[in-house]
Amino acid sequence: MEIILTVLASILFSTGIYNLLQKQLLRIIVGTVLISHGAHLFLLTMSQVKRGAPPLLVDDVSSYTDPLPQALILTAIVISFGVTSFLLVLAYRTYTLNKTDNMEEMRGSDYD
Amino acid sequence: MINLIYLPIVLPLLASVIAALLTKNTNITRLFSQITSVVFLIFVGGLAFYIFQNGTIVGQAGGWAAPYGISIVGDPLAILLVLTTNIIGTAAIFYAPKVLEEKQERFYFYALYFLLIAGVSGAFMTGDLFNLFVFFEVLLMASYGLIVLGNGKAQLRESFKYVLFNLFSSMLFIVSVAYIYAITGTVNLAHLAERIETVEQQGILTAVGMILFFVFAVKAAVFPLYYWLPNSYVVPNPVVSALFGALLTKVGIYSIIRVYTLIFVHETAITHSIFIWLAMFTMLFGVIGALSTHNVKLIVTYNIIPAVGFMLMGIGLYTPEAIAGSVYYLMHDMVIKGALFFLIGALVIAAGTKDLRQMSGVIQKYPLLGWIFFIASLILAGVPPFSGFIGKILLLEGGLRQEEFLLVIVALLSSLLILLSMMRIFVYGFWGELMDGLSNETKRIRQLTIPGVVLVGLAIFLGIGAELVYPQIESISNMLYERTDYISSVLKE
Amino acid sequence: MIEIIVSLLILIGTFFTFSGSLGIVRFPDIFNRLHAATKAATLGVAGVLLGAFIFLVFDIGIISGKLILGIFFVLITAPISAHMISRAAYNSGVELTEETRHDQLEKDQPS
Amino acid sequence: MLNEFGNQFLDIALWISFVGVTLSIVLLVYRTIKGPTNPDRAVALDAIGVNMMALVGLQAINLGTDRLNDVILLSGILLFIGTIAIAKFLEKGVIIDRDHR
Amino acid sequence: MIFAIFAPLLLAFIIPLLSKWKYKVHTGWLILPIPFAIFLYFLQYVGADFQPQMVSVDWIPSLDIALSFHLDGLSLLFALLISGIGTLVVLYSIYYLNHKEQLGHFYTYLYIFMTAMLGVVLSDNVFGLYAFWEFTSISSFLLIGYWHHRERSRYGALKSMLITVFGGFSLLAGIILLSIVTGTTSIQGMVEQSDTIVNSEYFPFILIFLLLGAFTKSAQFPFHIWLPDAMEAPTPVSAYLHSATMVKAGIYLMARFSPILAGEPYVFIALSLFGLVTLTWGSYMAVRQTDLKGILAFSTISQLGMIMAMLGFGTKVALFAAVFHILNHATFKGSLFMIAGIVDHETGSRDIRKLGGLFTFMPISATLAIFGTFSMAGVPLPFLNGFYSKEMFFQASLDNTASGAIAETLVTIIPVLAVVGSIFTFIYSMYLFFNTFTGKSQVEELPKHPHEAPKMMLVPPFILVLGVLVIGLFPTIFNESLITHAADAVYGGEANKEIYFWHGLIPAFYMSIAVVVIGAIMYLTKSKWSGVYQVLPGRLSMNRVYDWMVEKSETASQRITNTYMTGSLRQYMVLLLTAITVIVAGVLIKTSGINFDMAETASITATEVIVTLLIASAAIATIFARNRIAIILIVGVVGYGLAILFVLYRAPDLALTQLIVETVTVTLFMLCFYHLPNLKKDTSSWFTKSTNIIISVAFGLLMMVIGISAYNSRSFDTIAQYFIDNTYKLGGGDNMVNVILVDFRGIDTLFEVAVLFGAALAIIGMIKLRRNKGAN
Amino acid sequence: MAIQIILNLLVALMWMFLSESYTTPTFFVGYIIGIGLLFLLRRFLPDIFYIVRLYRIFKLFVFIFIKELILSSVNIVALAYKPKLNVEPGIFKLPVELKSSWEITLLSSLISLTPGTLSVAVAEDQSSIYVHAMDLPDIEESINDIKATFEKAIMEVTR
Ligand code: NA
Ligand code: NA
Repeated sequence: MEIILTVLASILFSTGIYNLLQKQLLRIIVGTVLISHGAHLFLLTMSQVKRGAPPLLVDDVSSYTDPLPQALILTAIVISFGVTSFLLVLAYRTYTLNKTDNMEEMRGSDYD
Repeated sequence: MINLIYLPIVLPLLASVIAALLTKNTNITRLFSQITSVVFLIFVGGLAFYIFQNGTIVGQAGGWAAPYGISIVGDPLAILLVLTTNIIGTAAIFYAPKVLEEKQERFYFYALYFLLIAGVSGAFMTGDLFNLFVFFEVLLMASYGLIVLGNGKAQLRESFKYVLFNLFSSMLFIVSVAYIYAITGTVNLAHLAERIETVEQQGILTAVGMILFFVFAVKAAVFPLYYWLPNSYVVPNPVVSALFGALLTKVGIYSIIRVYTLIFVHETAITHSIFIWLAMFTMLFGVIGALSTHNVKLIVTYNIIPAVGFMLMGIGLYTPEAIAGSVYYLMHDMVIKGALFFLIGALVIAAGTKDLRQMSGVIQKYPLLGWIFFIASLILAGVPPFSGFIGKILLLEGGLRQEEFLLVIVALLSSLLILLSMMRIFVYGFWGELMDGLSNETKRIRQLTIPGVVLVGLAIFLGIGAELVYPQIESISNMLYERTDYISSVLKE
Repeated sequence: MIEIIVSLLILIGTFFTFSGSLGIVRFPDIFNRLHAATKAATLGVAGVLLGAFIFLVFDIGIISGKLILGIFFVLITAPISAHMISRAAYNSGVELTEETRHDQLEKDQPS
Repeated sequence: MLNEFGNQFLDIALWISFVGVTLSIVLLVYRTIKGPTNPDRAVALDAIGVNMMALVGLQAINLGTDRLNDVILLSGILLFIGTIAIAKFLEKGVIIDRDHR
Repeated sequence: MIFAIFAPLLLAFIIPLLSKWKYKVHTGWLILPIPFAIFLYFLQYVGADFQPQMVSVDWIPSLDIALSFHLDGLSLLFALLISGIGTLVVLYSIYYLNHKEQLGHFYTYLYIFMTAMLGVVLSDNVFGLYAFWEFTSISSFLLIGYWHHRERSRYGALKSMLITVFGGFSLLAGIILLSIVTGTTSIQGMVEQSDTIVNSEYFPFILIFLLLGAFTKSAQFPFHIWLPDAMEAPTPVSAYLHSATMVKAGIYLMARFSPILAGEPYVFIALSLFGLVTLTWGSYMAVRQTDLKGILAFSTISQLGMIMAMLGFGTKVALFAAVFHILNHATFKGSLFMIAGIVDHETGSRDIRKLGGLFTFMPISATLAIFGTFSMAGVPLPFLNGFYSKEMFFQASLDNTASGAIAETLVTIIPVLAVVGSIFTFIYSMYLFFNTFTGKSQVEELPKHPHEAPKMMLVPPFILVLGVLVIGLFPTIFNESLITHAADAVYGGEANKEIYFWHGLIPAFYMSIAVVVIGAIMYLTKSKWSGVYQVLPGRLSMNRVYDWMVEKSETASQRITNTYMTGSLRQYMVLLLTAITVIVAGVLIKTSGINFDMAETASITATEVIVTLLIASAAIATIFARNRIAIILIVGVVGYGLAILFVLYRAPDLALTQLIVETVTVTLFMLCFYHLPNLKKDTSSWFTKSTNIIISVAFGLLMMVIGISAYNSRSFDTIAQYFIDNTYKLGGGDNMVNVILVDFRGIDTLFEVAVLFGAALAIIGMIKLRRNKGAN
Repeated sequence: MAIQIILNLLVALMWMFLSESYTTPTFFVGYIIGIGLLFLLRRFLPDIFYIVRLYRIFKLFVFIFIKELILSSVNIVALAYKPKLNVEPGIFKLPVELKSSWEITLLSSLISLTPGTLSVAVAEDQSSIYVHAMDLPDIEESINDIKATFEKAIMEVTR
């Protein structure tokens, strides 16, 4: 299963990068979101999935899924969320000031 | 004493929250920030002194022993950089009120500043790979907030690119952590070093290490990953540019130093020789960029890149003296880049333009600014007896000992071109007939010059007083090279 | 015994859920799809969750308030959601399927 | 005996249900991607959410844990909020009514 | 001694304070005693029984960098020149520079230079030497740019700095290599190990690096081009730096390392070749000049070439002659510069086409000039010191022996070049004197009416000319007390040589005579030759090369930078991704890191596969989406799908968080993108599209290969068991993930919240600042 | 109704306070005591006893709502598998007597859950609801159907 998940995470990366290479702000941000999903998935995948119960202590269970990557992903998800939120607002403001959502039209060599 | 080790990270965070709450009266926020940063500086200075005297302090957060909890490692290297950070930060805090609009100050410059300091200090001190990611995000988030401060058109445009690049490298960071955890089952740096040593960094680890290198290299602005840097450092407010120029790329370089002297040291023939090539190109292309523009701020910004090349050079050479050179250069470059950005900010305000072709004769009205800029340029180019010189000797010596003649020649050539790029500003901007439209705010310009003066003074001290500093750097580089001190300090039972 | 009840509940739930989705795919326009979504899917999930509730009660002896609350919540919110979407769809001028016979709303509020 | 049969039966039922719900989600994804209109996508997405709740319910039975109940409840709440938000957005273009509008 | 070296520097810092009184007393008077005192200080060492001295102060002992000063004959000679001529120059400048100018700056630079130059010639530590060396370049830069409102001054200043600092950096590499090879940073220590150095595999590098340093500083062809432009400096500066002292630093360096280098075939070839070419070229160019200072500048270049060549010959007589000529050149060239300055000062022009017949107006200056120019020309008269060293030069040029094709050819050419160069030297010397002071006067053409300079202004050139004469008349005194010691130091042993006016009818004498005769004929028939002087340089001019390089450095760097710094996010990303992919893949292959030996993997269930497929298809669908709401919702599908995976993989906490985050993210997406344009069809070219596809697929593949290999290369147990064992016991909770988050890794969580806090601040800031900015 | 619930809760809390035990069982005991007290005092209260109303709500929910839900679902499911959809969808206007907006919301929700109908919009004057039906052979019959079941039940609960 891990192999399939790795493939999935890679697909998320590929599609994310493809979107990232586009011109429109929305696609670019979608790209970053996909990439971050991919990254989180990698973290999950790399910790032997499905070995044992959820990492919640129960009396008669002795084998648990590795809880550490889950904690790490949790942190990463929240952080990605913060960054994505910021990026969204930034995209909006960038659009309103630059009057375009096309990154190729925002090459720019003026520095205000 | 051990618990004090958390304070350089936690206190700025606290200060950030307080500064965010104090938005009603900007004067109070300003005063609070100034006092706080001075207090931090004194505290960190004391802590650094203690660590230099008594050796590494390791805090195991929450009392959980490494590698299970997060270790905060106050080794001499980390505390040295934290100290430098606080010095530059304090200078920036006193510089800020003169260049920021009151609204920018009110809308969280100070809070974001303290957050940045917390992130930077945390990145320097953490002993945990994933925690390093978290601190990277903290400092990046603060930098995102700072870079958009002011909301200019070009500013937002470049900020967007800046955020994307960093976001991408952050994601790559997570993936590297995932890979590393898959192979080694741990994220503690010291534990990683220990475990990887036992398997002698087999092939896949080297590849993963390279990805991690690129993660840091994007932030450090190593060739060919620095494209985002020049424009995004030019657009923000001068004080923000100064903080970025002095601190941000350095965190990347620090991370490369840390990881590539502690963990991935078993395939140096492959990894470190790649670094040498990259270092060479970084120096060359950086300085070529600096020569390509008439925008004075951009010139200084581009000059960040060859400096990164120098530091990478030391890592690539991987000998104790070359590492010492990198560390010395790192510390020196933080100080001098801060100073240069402060001074360039003052110059731009004084001249009312960033275009070198439109300014001349500034020194006639602002001699202090001119001369300090002149000295700073010499320091940057590594002219003795200033701080850049010491790092440069060590690096060149390392390069020559390893018979990397091409590298040495490129390094020297880029030093020369750095000097050329800076002297063009001096010769065509400061010298010449007194220009029209030079600012009359002599008092403000003088105030803007002072932080630069202080930092340049420090850089001069780091050169002339090198004997007071160098033995520390030497012992740091030996510790880095030997690795055992770090590992045993963190993993002690 | 309990297992069999639970099994039946989840099988029925799954059946409804699946059918709802099939409806969403097959039905010709947004309103018809909404019928499928609001009814079959909602009932289906309620069935499955009820199964889970019963299973938890008898298998590990936990009466899960959250689960009950969840079931209620789905039931209560499904029609509201559907209403909101249909209103939005209509107001934003989504085309009705050609077979639509009457449209009194169109007559009353020509847009 | 009955117990054993029950357990086996439950296992099979779970398996069938997992597959069924998953297939159902696949159908919905098709609709989400295909559209053709945004309300269609919103419906499909909402239904995906509902199906997800079912899936989580199944997993809860599968693992015999009550820890997933939070997920179920929260899914329900978020789904509702999300759908309302999307619907309002589709209708007016803004999710949160601004004062000056 | 240390005080003597640093006194000017200390004073330099005080000068700005002193210059507050500048309107009452000329600043120069206040500071004049210092160089004189230094001169006297060094003068006390002069004598037949001089013994080398060593003083040392630690600077950075850890790096073996010290301020150690070694006073031997060579240093003493230079120290005397620096302080002696320095005194005269300061005196001269008092009359030359108007007290309304920024004298504080002028003297500050000059005194910094004085310390730097003393440091160069006295340092024993190579790094100390290097530090002072760079400071001579910097202070020279400042002095050349003293009148920085002039474009030419700025141009000249930058040029001199670039070229000399370039040489400085090269020198740095050389001395580092030297210190690596010898393990010492002391020059004396290195001299003791000259065999080690010469036999080291690094020797060619050392040589090249040192030569570059010396050649640039001493204006050797083709690095001489900065010197003529340095004439933009005030004339006292030219007299001091660009004739007597700084330009001799390169000579000094070669002389200093002569005990190591002399006699080495490559050294012989390089120094004599470059020296003679410089001599010839410089003197040839000097003839073409019309500016007095231009003539002197090229003259200096050619004289430096001559000294360099003699250092290259490396024979006893050559080295002696070199040292002797250093002294002689300083005297006559210094005086000539000062007189040129006087002429400029009193007539307002330095153009020999306008000047002429000034003898009647400025008799004293003219008289002084006679001695200077004739000494420079090497006219065989017993009271002109220039002749002595010139004849020794001829003698030395004949004495060379060498083996190897190049060296042998060189040996035969050397005397010819020596004579040719000297002929030109003779000619321009004549120009210099006769065109200025004799002939028809064109007073009406001049900006000022010429008259004799104030007496005190004539004192410095007078003293120097006196030096010319005294050395010429009493060479032995100077020889025994000073020159011999210097020559010893250069030779690295006893280099005793007697100085006589008359050696008999030796070849050198014939050469001198030939120079005078041919030179005189050529000067007298000058109009016929003028064409010749215009032929050579033309396009060849090294200046053009420099200008071309500086301009190219700008335009080429602009072009290079513009090719990749396009501001296009896509291009940056493409470059970045390509770099990462190529290098990492390379490393992966090189280290044979690919590992597809399947480790134990978890079982596969249909649901998981289907959910995976659905996430993948949704992800791929984002590429084809043509509608902004659609793409947002499809991203939502990916996110919710991930939440399902988290449930399936026993991560309830993750699923919860993912759900909340996904919902809020989708909402935010909607909020922010409502006002933005809808998605457009990708109209980019086929090439762009395929590049995008290749890069994204390649990067994904790389991630996948590494991921699978990493998974299969698991080498250790994870640290997870500790958390499982201790969650309840130590952490006091039963949800391991929660316990890890809030306890084991509490710092992560604290700063994760800090990131959100920062995001909130940034967002609020962005919105608030916009509102406050008003509605523009 | 709200005031009764609050009173009941207050009684429960008072009970917990008096018995100095803040556990769930104590709360339940207190709550039951509160119900008892409210029942005794019901004639002094402005509204009908709220337990009665709760019962009616329960009835509305369980018996009508669930029943209709199941029926409509079966209907839909049947349609979903039909190879060819031969339905006549349409939108009709349903006049309502209900006044308050939450009543209308409830009604429109219930309409959405009934077989074959789905509320699309509420008229601006809140006098009628526009309903989409999947198969609309006879508008009048549909209107009467809804009025007879849901509107009545809602009025029973609220009035
Ligand atoms: Na991130
Ligand atoms: Na996300």
